[in-house]
Amino acid sequence: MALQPPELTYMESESRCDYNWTTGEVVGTFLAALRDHGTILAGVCESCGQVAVPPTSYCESCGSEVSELREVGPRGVVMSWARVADGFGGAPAEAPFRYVLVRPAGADTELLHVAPDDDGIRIGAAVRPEFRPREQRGGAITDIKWFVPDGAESEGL
Amino acid sequence: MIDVGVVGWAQTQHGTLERETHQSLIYRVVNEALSSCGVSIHDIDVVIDAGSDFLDGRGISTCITVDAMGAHFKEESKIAGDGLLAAIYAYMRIASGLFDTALVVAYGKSSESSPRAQSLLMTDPFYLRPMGLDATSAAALQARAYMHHYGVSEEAPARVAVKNRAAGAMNTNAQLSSEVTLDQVMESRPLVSPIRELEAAPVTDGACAVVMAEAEVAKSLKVRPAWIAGSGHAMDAFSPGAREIHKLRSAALAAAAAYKQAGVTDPPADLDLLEVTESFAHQELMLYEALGLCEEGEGEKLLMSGATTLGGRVPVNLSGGALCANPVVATGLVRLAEACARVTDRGEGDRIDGMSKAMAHAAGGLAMQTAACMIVQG
Amino acid sequence: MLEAVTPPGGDIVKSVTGTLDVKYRFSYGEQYDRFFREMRDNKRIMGIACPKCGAVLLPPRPYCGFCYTPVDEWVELSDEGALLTYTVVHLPFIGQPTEPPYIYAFIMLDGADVQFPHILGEIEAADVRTGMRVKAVWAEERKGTLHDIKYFRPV
Amino acid sequence: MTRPVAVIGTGQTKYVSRRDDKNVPEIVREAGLRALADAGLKPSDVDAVVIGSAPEIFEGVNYPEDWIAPALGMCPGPVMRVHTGGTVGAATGIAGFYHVASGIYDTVLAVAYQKLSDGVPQYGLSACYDPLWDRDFACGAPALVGLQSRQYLDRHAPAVTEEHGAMVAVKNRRNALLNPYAQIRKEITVADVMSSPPVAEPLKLLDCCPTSDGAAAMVIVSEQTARKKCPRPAWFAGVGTCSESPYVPHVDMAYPESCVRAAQQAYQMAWIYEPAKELDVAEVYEAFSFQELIWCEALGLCGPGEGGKLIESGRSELDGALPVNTSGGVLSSNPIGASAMIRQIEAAMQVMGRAGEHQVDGVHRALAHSWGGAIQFSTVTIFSDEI
Repeated sequence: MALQPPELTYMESESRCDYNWTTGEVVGTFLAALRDHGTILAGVCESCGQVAVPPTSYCESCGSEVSELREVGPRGVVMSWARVADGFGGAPAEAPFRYVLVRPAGADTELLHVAPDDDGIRIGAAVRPEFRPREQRGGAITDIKWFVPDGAESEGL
Repeated sequence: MIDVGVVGWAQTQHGTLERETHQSLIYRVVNEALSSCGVSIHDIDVVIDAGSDFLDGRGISTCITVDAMGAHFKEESKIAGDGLLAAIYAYMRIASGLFDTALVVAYGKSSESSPRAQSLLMTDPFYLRPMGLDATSAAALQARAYMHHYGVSEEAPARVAVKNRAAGAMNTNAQLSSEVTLDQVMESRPLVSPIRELEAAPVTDGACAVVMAEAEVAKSLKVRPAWIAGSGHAMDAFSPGAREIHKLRSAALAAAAAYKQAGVTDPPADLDLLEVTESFAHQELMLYEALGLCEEGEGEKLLMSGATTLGGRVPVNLSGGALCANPVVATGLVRLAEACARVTDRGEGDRIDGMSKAMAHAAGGLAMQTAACMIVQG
Repeated sequence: MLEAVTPPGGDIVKSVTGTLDVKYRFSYGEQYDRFFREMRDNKRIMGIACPKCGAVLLPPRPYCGFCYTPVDEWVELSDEGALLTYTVVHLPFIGQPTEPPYIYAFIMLDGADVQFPHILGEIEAADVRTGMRVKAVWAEERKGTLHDIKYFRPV
Repeated sequence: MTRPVAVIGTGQTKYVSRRDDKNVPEIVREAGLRALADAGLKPSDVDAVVIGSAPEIFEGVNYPEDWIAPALGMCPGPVMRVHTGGTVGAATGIAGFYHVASGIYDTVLAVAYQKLSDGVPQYGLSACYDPLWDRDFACGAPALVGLQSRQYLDRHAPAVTEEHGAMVAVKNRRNALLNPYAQIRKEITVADVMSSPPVAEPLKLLDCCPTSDGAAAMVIVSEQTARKKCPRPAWFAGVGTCSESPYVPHVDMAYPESCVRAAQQAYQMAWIYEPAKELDVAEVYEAFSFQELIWCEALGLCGPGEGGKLIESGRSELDGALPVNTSGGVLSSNPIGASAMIRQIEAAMQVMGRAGEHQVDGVHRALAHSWGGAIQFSTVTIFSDEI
């Protein structure tokens, strides 16, 4: 018997799975500080002294323990940015927006976050975090809504 | 150490291959690689493959591709990441003295899911995933930092695209086989600026296979082997903000290890060709610097000098590179196959004299967190 | 122990939740296309014969996994066969199209040399025996998947 | 021949159903640093890292090595991840062996892990099946091994019975009482197993492994470093892996050929002719109780169909002639990606004399086995106290 068209080309399928990731003490404390105090904590490496934000319990630079969390920022400097023009499902901001790498004052590394699509967001620009209202915070990196231009220019970049 | 030769290789036509399954793609490319060197699958001692479960949409994807690779009743192992890493592991296997021959297989069908979803899966659950950061955005942050740090002109990445697309136009396997002009690249749609559409690799389906053999076996075959002179691989910090994102520390380290093994002391003089993984055009400039072809910050100058173009002092990506075909997972192994074809003069394209030593490079992770390199000589 | 300059007021965030959702469109390819259209349109199960070892293979591939030889000779298989092995599944899990308990089985169809995976119906778990004869019960509405067979029933 | 390679240190985390104090990289770090401490080394002594884990869907992070390896203090440095399904822990140790055997590296840290509680394990396992073929009927690993166990039991009845599987579960849970890292440490009886609820018949709940969070690590070094750092290293004497396709004629789940071939290869390399006599302990990957009997047969530790007799005889008990799964086995702890390395670790510790309360006297040669995929990947590793 003749086979009917159409040909079978693609089988549609979906992988969908829920997760509940353990954060660990350092990540968990960092997220709680965002939520409860609106402060940004960095991890201090007990060996090389690198101040890393956001913190991990181990130093990504030398592999030693991070035994101290220290408040940094909230103001920081834009070290790089990228502009997203089109819709970008999964991002915490509506396009157009900018991704930024922000180095908060007192930190040696940069935090990845989003910023408005504002020409004030450029390399070397001073920015500050805008936190979501206390009741909207859930203990997540997105408790910072985004970084906005802080007016004053930074120097030395 | 035991000498190992790359004796056979093949790659598929790259593109959107909607009638190909993983199995049919793998079976074809393995057969072609075997026949390129006259080796039977039954003479292969070990198969090392590279794949990505998430890309394939199946856990332990090898469960149903192991037969396509000819690995039934064989030693077989899988590396997560680029096929060039699998090649390095296969090289270790033969160098151990316990195997005479190895088959390396890498494949990817990016058209079966969304590249954005795939690269979003590479983020950690706490800091990057809630930000929705994908590979293009991470590369855009890297591009901006690099260009700003060294005063690289806006046209420089576009010129890399022009160069590689011109080379790709001569590569029959390439997915994008038309030349583009500087204006076309500059006016192409911004993806995540500063990266434009024509400065980013296409979404590609494709596969690559490579056959390796220990020296005595390699010499007994009726083909000219490309001898492995050195290899290296390295990983940098995960957090983009914890790296010096305007530099490629992992690529520099991977290359340094390979150079040391191969006795390369002056890369631009000692190497005749490089095939690198530039998923985004600016990355080729960064790689010039990290791989020691020029001083830090002088990638654009090297490009403008014409040194990395066909006929230049140290051509890079005569195949057209990842910008002309990017079968993720296989992209780096394709670089190796291209390098081998050049140094043995067994390629399909025009003969280029004086190609005796070449390096293949593969990249992985967001904003090139990881790198692998292998040097081959004719 | 960790020293924080500003200890959080509340408990630390112990875990973060999220959902992974990736959509795929898997290529059927030449072999699955033919195989599933035969099931859908003709209620036929097809195998492919290896010209070298003579085995009739499932699922259809362009090669024999044993001989590594190209294969292209389609062979119609019976929709009846013998039960190779089986298990009564009680464990529920996400995405299961059949509610447990059900009987998952490997069936050696007459004419095939490789097992066919499916479920059994019209039989109590206690009555199932390895080696027993079973036959496909075809679905009325067929779409080109293994569900075009509802289940296998005892002969 | 290849140059001698040895394990000189091992590290494990306590296996639990949910580690809620540490995230994935932190668990891997815990095991890695313990292994280095056991070997008397620092992270900076490591030349390369090999990581192993099973399907990424378990934790929902692709290329997880990129996220995890920095926690081992190795970045920037060479990192490679092996991914072979259930065998991956062992394949990771074996990859570490080849890193050193190749002459390219001297000191390698091999780490394998899984944090199953972060995701949904049975969903992850079911996603291993071909979406165009059998995925809709699958039920993770239990259904697959249910088919295997039924085939095995039916072939050898009445010489092998469901009670023999229960006896394996009882033995291994008893051994686990002596292993501080084991997750399930509870004495059970054959009656408990037989009356536990069915999961995928003939498998009952107590015939099945748990799901665990945990990581395991080994330090693998050259002869020169081994002699300098360790009084009694566990030398890699034999290594074999074999893969097979589930879609070829004559697949035999009750006597898997890939296991037979992997064992032959390892025995040949280790100059072992009569494994049942020449081996002192064996750790086999019994995710489900009947599998211990199936693997013992395929590994040649007893004859085909003699698995029932083996467990009845007491030979495989901790004080028997050839103790099997002295650690308590996979039945007592199962962080999937690490499970196969835990077998290697137990075998290596037995040879090194560092197995603590579950140490068997006078171990010279120990075997570690693993399986993966649709019962189609096998590895066998043999450690010896001499080169």
